[in-house]
Amino acid sequence: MKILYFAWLCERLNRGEEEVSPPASVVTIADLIDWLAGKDEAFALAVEKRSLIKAAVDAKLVTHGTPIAGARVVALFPPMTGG
Amino acid sequence: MKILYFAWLCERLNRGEEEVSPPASVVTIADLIDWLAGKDEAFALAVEKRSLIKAAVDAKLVTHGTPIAGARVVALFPPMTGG
Amino acid sequence: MAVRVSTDPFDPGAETNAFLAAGQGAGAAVTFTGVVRSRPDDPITALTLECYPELAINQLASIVEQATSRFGLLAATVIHRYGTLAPGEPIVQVMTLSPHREAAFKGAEFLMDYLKTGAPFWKQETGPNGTHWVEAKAEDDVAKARWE
Amino acid sequence: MAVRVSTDPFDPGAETNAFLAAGQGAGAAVTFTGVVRSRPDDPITALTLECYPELAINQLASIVEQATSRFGLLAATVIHRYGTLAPGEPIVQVMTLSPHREAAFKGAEFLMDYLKTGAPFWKQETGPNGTHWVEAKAEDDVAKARWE
Repeated sequence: MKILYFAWLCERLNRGEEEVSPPASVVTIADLIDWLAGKDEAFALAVEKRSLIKAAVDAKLVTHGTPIAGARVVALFPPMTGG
Repeated sequence: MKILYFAWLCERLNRGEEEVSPPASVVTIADLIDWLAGKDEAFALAVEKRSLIKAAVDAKLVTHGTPIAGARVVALFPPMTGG
Repeated sequence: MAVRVSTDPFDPGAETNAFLAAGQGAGAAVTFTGVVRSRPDDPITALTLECYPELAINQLASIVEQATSRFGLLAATVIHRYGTLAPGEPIVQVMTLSPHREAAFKGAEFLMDYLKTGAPFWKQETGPNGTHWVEAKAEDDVAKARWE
Repeated sequence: MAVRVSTDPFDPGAETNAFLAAGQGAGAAVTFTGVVRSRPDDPITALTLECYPELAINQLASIVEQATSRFGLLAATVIHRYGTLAPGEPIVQVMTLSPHREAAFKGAEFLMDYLKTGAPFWKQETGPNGTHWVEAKAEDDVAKARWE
């Protein structure tokens, strides 16, 4: 599974994307964030305020409760500031 | 004093403007309309529904209660339908 | 000038670009363009607008001034044509500029609602069944009343 | 296409004219243009927008579809730039077309309110004191919430 990071999340992690293989116990976006935080202190600090982290699965906006089964690309990013 | 007529008022009177010299008893726009109606049956019929007649004095929008003393040009016309 | 009343056609996009160019530094611009409408179920071949230009300029200038102060606009322009227009031709354009989008939107709506019933233009439609004066719409009075 | 996301500059007036030309027969068109702002008290030298284009296109298409059905629009277009822009350059433009002006105004406001918080763009301002990410504004959530 590919993970994309945008804006200050990308900046603080110092990477725009990575390939990961989460275990079967990682079911939702929330689980994925917890699992990534457990592996990487920079990530854990960046996502400390979970409400500031938004997610998309295969280019569709989702919530933290959305399952990630079958996802090819998960994107994690801060609140959007377009327009 | 010059009077201008617009839109269907102009059409029904068959004239776009005329010169009139109302007597001193004609104080307001309402008086002027009454006085013109007394002189001309076509006008009386056209302005029967007084609320459909709007007025301007010297290119400023006014109400029927506005005095016409000193006016050079009075305009009478139906509700506006611009935009 | 912020108000223009003319029988000449105008180019909506060119007007918007000129308005934007004059307003460097502002964030939000709204353009409303009103176009002569012709529906298949109610076709018209021409729309003729009569105008009292001196009063139109006074009224539009006053409306622009009200909108500018009420919504804190940085700029506002009204262009209104009269004479005989064909379907698809632009009749009216209002443009507003503001640091914030809400004021730009509200200012443009206010300008349109006020000029509909407050600017001395009278529309006459020509269609297959002849020519008739367009009646004033009660909904336009309602639209204006919501700002009062 | 009704949604365009690109690093290329766009011409606001030319876009409005193309939009109007495609919409013959409709009466009311609203264009909103958002421009890179630079105020004397808070000058910026550049605005950089990061974008996730695949998600942006999906989100904008969904927002356009919602606006179109909710307000009965005849047409709606959103253009959004990303990359590095200078003050005065257009960032975003939304255009709506409707038989009636109220729907055109409401549709354009809805599009702007939804895309502010729902389209994956992230703004970074560069000024005399360096570069920083623009924070999401609570007022943008409030603006969106009024449609719910």
